Parts: sequence; structure tokens; C-alpha cells
Amino acid sequence: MGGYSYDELGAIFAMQGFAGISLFSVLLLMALGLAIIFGQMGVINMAHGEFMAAGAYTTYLISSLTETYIPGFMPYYFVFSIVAAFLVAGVLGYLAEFILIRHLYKRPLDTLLATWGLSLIMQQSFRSIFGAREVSPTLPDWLMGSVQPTDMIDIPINGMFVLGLTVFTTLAVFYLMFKSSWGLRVRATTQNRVMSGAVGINTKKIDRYTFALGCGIAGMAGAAFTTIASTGPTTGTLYIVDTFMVVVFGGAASLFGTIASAFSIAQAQSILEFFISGSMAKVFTLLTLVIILMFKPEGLFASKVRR
Amino acid sequence: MSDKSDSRRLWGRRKVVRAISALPLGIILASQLSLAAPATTTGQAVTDDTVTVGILHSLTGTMAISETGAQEAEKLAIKQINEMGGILGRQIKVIQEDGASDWPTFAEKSRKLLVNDKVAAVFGCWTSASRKAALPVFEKENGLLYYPTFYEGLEQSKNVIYTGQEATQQILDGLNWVAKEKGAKTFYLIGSDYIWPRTSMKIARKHIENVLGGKVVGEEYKPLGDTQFGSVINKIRLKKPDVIYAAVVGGSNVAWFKQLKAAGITSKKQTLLTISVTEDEVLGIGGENLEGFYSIMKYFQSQDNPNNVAFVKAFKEMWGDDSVIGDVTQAAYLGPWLWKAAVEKAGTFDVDAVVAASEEGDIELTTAPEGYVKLHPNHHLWSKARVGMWKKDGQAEVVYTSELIEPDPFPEGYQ
Amino acid sequence: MSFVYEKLFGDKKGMIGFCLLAILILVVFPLMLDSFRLNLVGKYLTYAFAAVSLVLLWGYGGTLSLGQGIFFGIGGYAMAMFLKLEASSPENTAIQSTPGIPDFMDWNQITELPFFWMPFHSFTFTLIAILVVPTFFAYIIGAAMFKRRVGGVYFAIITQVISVILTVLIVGQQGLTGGINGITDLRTLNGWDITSDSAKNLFYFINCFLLLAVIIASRFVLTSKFGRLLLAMRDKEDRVRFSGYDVANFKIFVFCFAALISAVGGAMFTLQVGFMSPSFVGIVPSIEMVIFAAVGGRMSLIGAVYGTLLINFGKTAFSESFPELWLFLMGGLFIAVVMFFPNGLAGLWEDYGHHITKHFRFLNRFYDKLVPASSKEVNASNSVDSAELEGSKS
Amino acid sequence: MNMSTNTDFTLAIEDLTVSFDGFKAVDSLNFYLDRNELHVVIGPNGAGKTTVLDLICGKTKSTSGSIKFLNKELTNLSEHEIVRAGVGRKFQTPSIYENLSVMENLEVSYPRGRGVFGSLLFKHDAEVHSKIIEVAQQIMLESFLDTEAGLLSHGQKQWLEIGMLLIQDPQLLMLDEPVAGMSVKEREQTAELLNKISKGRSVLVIEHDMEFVARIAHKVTVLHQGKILAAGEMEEVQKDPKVIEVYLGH
Repeated sequence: MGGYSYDELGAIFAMQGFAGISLFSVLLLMALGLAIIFGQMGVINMAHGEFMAAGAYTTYLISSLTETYIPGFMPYYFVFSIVAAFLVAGVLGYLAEFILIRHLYKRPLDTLLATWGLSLIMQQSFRSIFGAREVSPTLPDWLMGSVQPTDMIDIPINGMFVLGLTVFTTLAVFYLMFKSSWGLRVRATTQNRVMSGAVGINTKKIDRYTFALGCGIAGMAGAAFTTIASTGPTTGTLYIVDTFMVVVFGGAASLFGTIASAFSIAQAQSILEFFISGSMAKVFTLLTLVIILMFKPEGLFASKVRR
Repeated sequence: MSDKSDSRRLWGRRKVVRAISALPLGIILASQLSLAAPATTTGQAVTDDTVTVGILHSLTGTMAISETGAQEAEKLAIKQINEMGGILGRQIKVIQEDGASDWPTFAEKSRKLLVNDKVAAVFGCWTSASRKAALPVFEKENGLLYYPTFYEGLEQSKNVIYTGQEATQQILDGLNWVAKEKGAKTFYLIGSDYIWPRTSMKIARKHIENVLGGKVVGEEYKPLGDTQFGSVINKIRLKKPDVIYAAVVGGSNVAWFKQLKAAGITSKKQTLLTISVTEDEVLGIGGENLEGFYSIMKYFQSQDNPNNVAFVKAFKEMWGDDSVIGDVTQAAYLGPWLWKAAVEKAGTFDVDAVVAASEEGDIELTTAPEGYVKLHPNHHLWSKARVGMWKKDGQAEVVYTSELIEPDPFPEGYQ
Repeated sequence: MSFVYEKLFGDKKGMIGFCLLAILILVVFPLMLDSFRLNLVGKYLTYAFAAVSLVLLWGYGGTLSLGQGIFFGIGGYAMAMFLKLEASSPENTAIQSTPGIPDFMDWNQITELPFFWMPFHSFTFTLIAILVVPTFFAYIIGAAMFKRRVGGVYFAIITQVISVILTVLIVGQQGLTGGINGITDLRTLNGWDITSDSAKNLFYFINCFLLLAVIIASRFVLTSKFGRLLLAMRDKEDRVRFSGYDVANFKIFVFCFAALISAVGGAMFTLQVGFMSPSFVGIVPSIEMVIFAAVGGRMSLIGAVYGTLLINFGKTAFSESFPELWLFLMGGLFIAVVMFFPNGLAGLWEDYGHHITKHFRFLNRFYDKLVPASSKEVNASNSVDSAELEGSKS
Repeated sequence: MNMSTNTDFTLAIEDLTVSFDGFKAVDSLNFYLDRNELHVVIGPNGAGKTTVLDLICGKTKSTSGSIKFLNKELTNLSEHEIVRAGVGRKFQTPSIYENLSVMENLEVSYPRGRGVFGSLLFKHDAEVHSKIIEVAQQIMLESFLDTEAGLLSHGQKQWLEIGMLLIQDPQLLMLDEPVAGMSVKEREQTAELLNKISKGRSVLVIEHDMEFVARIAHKVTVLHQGKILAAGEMEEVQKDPKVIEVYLGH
């Protein structure tokens, strides 16, 4: 690295570190919803990306409406749109569970096919409603641009926003799953459906709300991603493989594993990308994951259980 | 193993295979073969008062986003031609097919249009991959394709008229401009990872190094659809190029510009020249994220010549007030007009005659929205390169217009 | 004679189903369809190879691969590499800076044929490669995963990721692979024009015969003890293991066999369509192949062929007239098949097929003549179709 | 016990320990089984009974210790190798192939054509057929050969699984709760069956039903918290105050 001053290298190092953390927060936010749905419920939701897109479109819709009717509200609408995205995707998830998923709990591979069908239907709905073109909500100015702690370091605000949202969501999920009585019932249902039913837990209700929660978080992730990426009818398909990799690599049943896995994948990817081209970085990262999974199929942090 | 011995053995084997399959199926095969009379387009779908053409774009799938404008423009041109009395006294009828963003489907539908519908010409394809897939069909069935997209060049088929720019037409003048206007010496090249960006970057690099005497300080390709540009942006910061030269496409494009802006790399600090942003893309990216950056195209919707004003008005009348018109849309609009000119010159719809008329190099359109264009014997268009600076409202201000540039799909010294 | 016969066709219903399929694709289609449509059907039937392979792997083996596109792609690419080299003779490519190499290599400043392309000058090598490379690749993946007892959902996701890796690699290494455009402009096979109608017709029939042969071979596998073990493993893997079987080996074998079948389909695809591109390797085609099998009936080899044909006909017909509705219909079909017809078309055939088969008396007579009454009883329980029925009840 | 006689035992377990995340499910266990012996292991829930069977048949890997079967170390063999060495195991809940007929269940278990290619070329010949008939008679299912196994009664399913082991002619037969869910008559028949099949091989049974244990057992071992609490004849064991405390103390 001849020709660069220490200051410059230090600044790049710091920003590169943030790039990794930013990618980590993106991956984690995508994966949290799936970690609940796949990890806790064992449902392979191939439409996860489409629930994210649903959240993104909600944001777009609210943005357009705000711009048209209450332009003065523009700087603040984004916060509300995240809540709305959560609710919209959550309600869609609730309906999907009610109509589709609940009939398939015993057939995990079949949920894969059914949710793939669901994803096609959702994609075409987006296309019919919002058009084939990519859309972009008008983002409030405070979300764009960067902060400069020193002259040479630029930290993107949207990246920090996503990071903040991720931290908040993760903590909320942890609280909900491990500290609340509801979480206890969810975990009990996951581990032994029949028994939970017998001790008076309404397992059907638990299933439905858990699935809705996972989808809602996906919707939130989608809303947050409008700050960094695009929204189109097929946007969801871009995310699905990465999301599954994060959850599987972390050890499906472990939320902590999901965090660790998102972190290691993000760091590996962003460091590799700095030195080799994007395509090859992706190939190397995925290949490494596959090889590690072949040796440790239960993922990074699977709890040891007697089977 | 030499080719010869190999092929001889295969000949033997193939005969055996043939003989075996012919035994039970002789009758069927024979009937098939007798049906398959050599397809010539003299049997075109031309009646005394109509002529049928095909439009072949993706209406579904990932490419539907991009191809919508092109097929709208083609329909507009055909409608206008019909209102003027058609071609050789015949009204144009359109058969539209969906390529469904699936390359074999393009080949399949091309074949359907040419063999079953016997269309006189096809306006269609968008990606290089779809054109490459359909090309052998057009060559075999002797059809005629008007292809609208700016592309990497390196191709010249008898059966295709390229109404978009090939790579050198788009790239070289823009680079000259930026070197001259902005005094740019160092360039960072970034594109999506597929053939068009790679070929374009290859040409750009040769031009920068050999002609402009500048330096390429980085060259980067991201997988299609990738949305994470953090590391790349850091690399760019480290290299501090005078110009970022970009050819990122699709969903990645949106992410790329949003993240650039968020990283504080705006037009105030950084010159950025892209060859992959038209008015269509701006819709998704958002004008505020592009403000002050430059695109090189041959056409911008904001061009204020009478041709274009009329064209934009007609387009909005037909397809709605909020439609936008990008470079490819305009190029697609030229297709039917160029075909009309060639057919009228040839006095027939026969493909060979139309191609021969087109190859004489004197078919021109003075009414093109982009200005004046002329068809080169190499099947590409003489056209001008324009540099547009993006404004917040999603339109570009044309800051530079070149002379007419000769198309050169196989550029010497750039391969 | 009758033993062999039973092995290959199963019971009467199985035989009639097989004969009807053969008549349909060998006689009815060629007589009814023009050359263009016939070629289209030929293309669909290449996907049927992959669908049949999934019946073995998923329906019977219980292992869902979301990566059959990998093997379809390897087969197709191997064939395309041979054809491309032939199309890139020094005479044909004289205008290139380096004549004699494929055009896309020339555009990417490659001046020498990469080593792994070299052997594809030989047709014999290519044919062997089409069979061996995907099988070997499947063996590596299968051995790594099944020996460590990775199965079910994990296997599905990992194979999907591998198909993504392969796609990114092909697109990213365009100098070596042709990138996103794929390997295009394939015209001759040892000097013989493969784009002519007669060639396409011949390929169609070769394709049909290969497909029928693959179905027979698959039936052989399924009617053997191996087939029963597959079913047994699907339901009670531990019991099979504790009956002294090395379960992993069986899964590896069926995965390799499925890979081989898919690769043959891929090679036929290249021959009939005239090019190969990464869009047949990735996630979407791989899942579509699963859908073909699911719609046809995941436990029915012949159903898989019908499923493939039905979906693809539907796709073509619908995308011509109602492109907007196509994805809704497709999505709805997935859901309907999973929720209401888990046995797909084959299930409907089982329920209502006898209304139809009774009209085919000549086949019944043919069957009765071939198979003496006594042998039917002994082997009845071995037949694929009874297993199909039983398996579907779980 | 005299170490030098080890070689005579069918099964010799020494110092066997397995721990799951620190919890010792089986703790330094020593256990020996003779030829022709029918040995029953009893103990309260969580005593480690099933884990011992899992360890012997390779389903669970031991943390330390050795398992010798006919002087062959089993701890580093994989499951199918252990089966091929001559160990058969019946699971707690009947583990049979419900979709296959009784005949097919037995045929699949027949110890020939166990390799991939062997199974492809396997032929149901006269030898196989007569063996199947023989076993089916033993397990009292000869009139159900063509019945789909899923349709059998619970007790019949247990017998079928025993039959699937018998057809392999194992030297050591391990049965996890073979009479669970059986009627009184079926229990009697099963006891008879077990007495018959223990001739010429060793049988290790886990059972809760004391009456049934008393009827079949040659020897009884009581397991508690992964350790042996008592061993010997049924009558002695039943009188052992430690055993009484474990069973009745809680």
C-alpha cells in the first residue's frame, strides 16, 4: 500500500470495518425473521424475500401518499412506514399461515414448494399493482448522506440506521423469545407440539402469531432496505439464498448462532471483496460455507441434544 | 485423436442410429421431412392490404422492467405508420410474443413468428443473451430483426439491424469529453459482471491508456443483482480516481447509487460517468441520488428538437403522462421507421431485398427524435453521442453532443 | 421372459401407462404437430429427464435436491463445448485475433484454448464426459453430505447454494464459459447441420428413445430390492441402518444416478435448442424441475413426463394469451398440488384411470399374452405402481 | 468376576461412560453377557437403559470404555458394521416399514444383497422364500405375509420387528420393551417366543413389566443413574433393599 499515509489507511480501515458491520446488520435483519420461521417452526418459507418486498412496497406507498397529501410530514414518515411495513407483512404472514402453512407442518419439503408458489403469486401481485419497473420511495434527507467523525472518514447514515434497527429488532426478538411467557410457549410448542397442546397452550394460535411475527420482521427489513437498495417485483429472490445460508450456517434452532453466522459471513465477504472481485468473493464465501456445512452439518451453534 | 478419424466414426454411428430410428418411424419421419419444405420468406404474411410483423419482448420475468418501454415505442411507431397509410399501401398488423426473460423462449418465439406466422420483420430482444439465442433462428429462417439496445458490438449479422449504439459509439466520445472538460487522468471502472460491461470496460481501458494517456486505477465487477457496495466504495476512496466510470445494471444499479450518496460521494466531490443509466433507470434510482452525475447515451428525453417534442407528446398520449422515455425506447422507436424506409426503397417485403436496400448505406431518418440517423452498410446506425447531466427531477440536461459517429462493431485496436 | 418383463414394466397398469406414453410421444405428437411444435415438445422432454430423476431421488429416496439444474447444466455445457469447438474452426473464426478458439474467448483476450476445453475436441470424450462428470460431481457432493447424514431440508438448501455458486462462477468467468450469454451459435455436429428440420426431427426421436430407456432403467432400479430399500429408508432410516445397510451408499447411488439422468437431458437440450446458458443451472430452473415432478406425481416416473409436458404447454399457451395470469396460475398450481393433489397427475390416474384403460383392450390382451397368469400373482407385490400407491399414503 | 474368562462372553462391556454436555447418562458401566443367556435390564426412567443399547449398536458413541462382542471391539464400528457383526436391535416403538407387506419387510431384512449393487441384482429365490416362511411361522405371522405391515396390530408389529432381526440370525439380540402395548395373551406368546429364540444366541431385554421379566429372565440387572445397582437372579434382586428404595422411594 505504498503512497498512502497512515491517516488514510486508518480511515479506510475504519470505513471498511463499518462496511462489514453494515453488511452484518443487513444479513442479520434479513435472517431474523427466517430464523424464527425456519429455526423455531421448521417451516421453509421460500416467500421470505417477497414478504420483505411487501414491506418495501408499503414504504413506497406511504412515501408517495405522504408526498402527495401531507408533504410537511416527509421528514418523519419513514419511521411510521417501518411500523406499517411490519404490520402489513405480518398480516400477510398471518393469512398465509391460516390458508396455507398450517396444513403442512408435518411436511417440511412440501412447505418449500407451497411457499415457492406463494412467492410467484406475490411477485405477480406486486407487478400488477405497482408495475414492472423498480420503484424507490423518496427518502427523508436526514437518512441520506454521511457523518464525518474526522476529515477522511465518512460513515453512511443509512447504514447506521439499518444497524440501529437491527440491534433494536434483535433485542426485541430475544426478549420476546426468551424472557416473555409468550416466547416460552413458542419454544414449548416447537419442542413438543402434542405436549404443549395437552398443557393448555393454544398451539394453533402460537403457530399463527409466530409465523406472522417472522413475516413482520421480514417486512421491516424490506422497509429498511429501501434506504440502500431497490424495490421491484423480483427483488425478494435476490435475498432468499443469502438469508437461508445465514440461518442454516448459524445452526437453525439457535438465534445466537444466527447472529454469529451473519457476522462471520459479512466480515468474510466484505474483506474478500476488498481484495478480489465481487463475483469471486461471493463464490469463495458461499463455497467455504458449503464446505464447512459438509463437515459440520448442524451449523455453528447447534445445541447438543440426544436424539 | 484427430478430428478426421473421429468424424468418420461418428458418421458410421450416426448412420446406424438413423437406420434404427428409421425402421419403426420411417413413415412418420418421411412425412415430417416432406412437410419441411425449405422456408423462404417469400411466403410472408403479406396480403393486398396488410403486412404482419412481430414484436418480441419480455412481458414477464425479470427483464419485463426494462423491455416495457421498447415495445411501447415500437407499437407507437407502427400506429403512426399505419395512420400515414402504412407501408407500400398495406396496414401493419402486429403479433406480439412474450420472451418471458427466458433466452430459449426468445429463440422459440422467434421461430414461431418466422415459421408459423411468417412475419415480414421482428422488432425485439433486449439483452444480448436473448439476441444471441434468437440469432441462429433468424439466420436460418432468413428473418429480419430490429434490435434496439446499446450493446457490446462484436457482431454483425445479415439478418439483424442494430438501432442502438455499439460500444465504441457510446464510449469513446464520452471519455474524450470527460478528459477534455474535466481534465480527468485517472479512472475507476466498475460494472456488473457480464459481457456488456466487461466488453465496454475493455474498450474504455484501451482508449484511456492508449489514446488519452490516462490511467485505470481500478476495475471491478459485481455479480448481477448484488446490492452491497460498501467495500467497493472504500476501494474507490482509497484510489481517489478523477472519474468513476460505471456500467452497473438492474437492481444493483439502484443500490450502487444510493450507497454512493450515503457514503458521501456526490457530484460535488466526484465526477461519475455512467453508460447504464437512462430515464428508465432513474425512476428506480431516484433523481436525488443521481444529481450531477453524467450519462453517455445517444438520446435523452429532454432534447428539445421538434422531432423529439412531437415524439414525447405522442408517446405520452399513447402510454400515459407519467411514462418516461429512455435511450433504448427511442432506439426501438426507430426500428419500424427504418424498416419502412428500407421496404419502400426495395419495393418489396422480401427480406433479402430489404437487407440489400439497407446495406446501401443511404437509408436515413431525418425525423428521428434523437436527430438525424443514417444506416451504415454494417447494419448499425450512424449516430451522435450525448452526455447528459442528471437533475433532481429525473431528467438530464444535455451538456455535450458529438458529431455523427460511424458505427464500428469490430473496432481495430480495441479488441 | 416374464420376469424381465415384470422388472421393467411392473404390473398391467404400469405397462399400459408406459405404452400410452410411448405412443403419445413417438406417434401422436410427430403426426399431429408441425416441425416447430415438435421441436418445442422435444425441448420440454429434455426437462422430463430431470423430472424423472427427481422422482427417484425425491419421491422414492425422500431426498429433495434443489440442484438438479447443476447436472442438467453440466451435461448441456459439455455438449455445448464440443459443438462450440467445432463451430470455432480456424476457417470459421479467421477474423478473430486468435483464430480457432470460441468467439467469446477471443473477445476476452484469451489467446489459447484453456486446458479443460482441449479434450472436448473429441466427440467420444464428450459423450463420456456427459455421463461421467456429473456423476462424479454428484458423488463428491453426495458422499460429503450423506456420510455425515445431512438430509432433508439441509440437503435441499445446500444443493441450491451449489447451483448458485455454479451460476455465479459461469457468469463471472465469461472468458472461459461464455458468461451470461452462454455458449451460443452451435450449428453442426461433425459437419452435419443440427439446425435443419431433419436433424431436429431425428434428435426428437433420439430424445424420446433415451427418455423411455431412462424410465425403463429407473423402473428396474425401483422394482429391485434397492427400490424397496429406498422406500424403507424414506420412512424408517434407522431401521434400515440397523438391518445392516450402509444407508449413505444407497443415497449416494441414487443421487449419482439422478445426476446422470439429468445430464443426459441437458445434453439433449443443447442439441435441440442450439445453445446452453447459465439460466438453466440456477435456482429457478432447478425448482421448476421439482414442480414438474410434483405435478406429475412425485412417485410416478411416467407422471413426471406428463407433468413436465403439461406445465410447459401451459406456460407456452398462457404466456401467449394471458402473460399476466401465468404466474398466478403457476403459483396456484404449486399450492394446489401440494395441498390437494400430493400425488399429482399420477394420483388422478390411479383414482380415475381405470375408466380410461378399459378402452384399451388390445393392450390388455397384449399384456395377458406376454405374462402368464401365474407369474402375475407372485410379482404383483413387487410392482412399482403398487409401491407408488402405498408410498403415497404416508 | 474372573477377567480371564472374558473370551467366553458374547458381550463384554467394560468401563463404559457416555456424557452429554457433562451429564453422565452411563457411568463406568461393566456388564457381561453369556451365550444362550436371556438377560433383562430394568430400572426407573432415565436410568440409562436405552442409552446402553444405543451404545452397543453404535447409535450413540461412547465417551470412553470398551464394548467387546465376541472379542470384537464395537465402539469404533459404524452401525451397519455392528449389525453385520451379528448384533440385532429392536426399538422401543415398533420400527417397521408400514408401507411394505410383511413379506417385503422380512425380505428387506434378509441378509443378502446388502450392498448397492447387490440389492439391485437381488433375487427373491427359493432359499429366501423358505427362510421368510420359517421366520414368519416363528413370529406367528405366516398367515399375514401379504398384509401391509401398517395394518397389523401393535403386538404383531412388535413380533414383526423381532422377526426382521431373526431373519438375520444375530448372535446378540437386543429388545427394547418388546411387550409394551400387548394384550395378556400376546405377552404370553411373546414370552414363549423369547424363550425359544434365546437358544443358540444371547438376548438382552429392557422391560418394565416385572411379571413378564420374572417369566423370561435368566438374569436381571438393575440400572440406576447410569450405574449398576444390583444384578443376579430375579428373586434376589427383588429383595435387594437398594432396589426397593429406588423403585418405591420416590
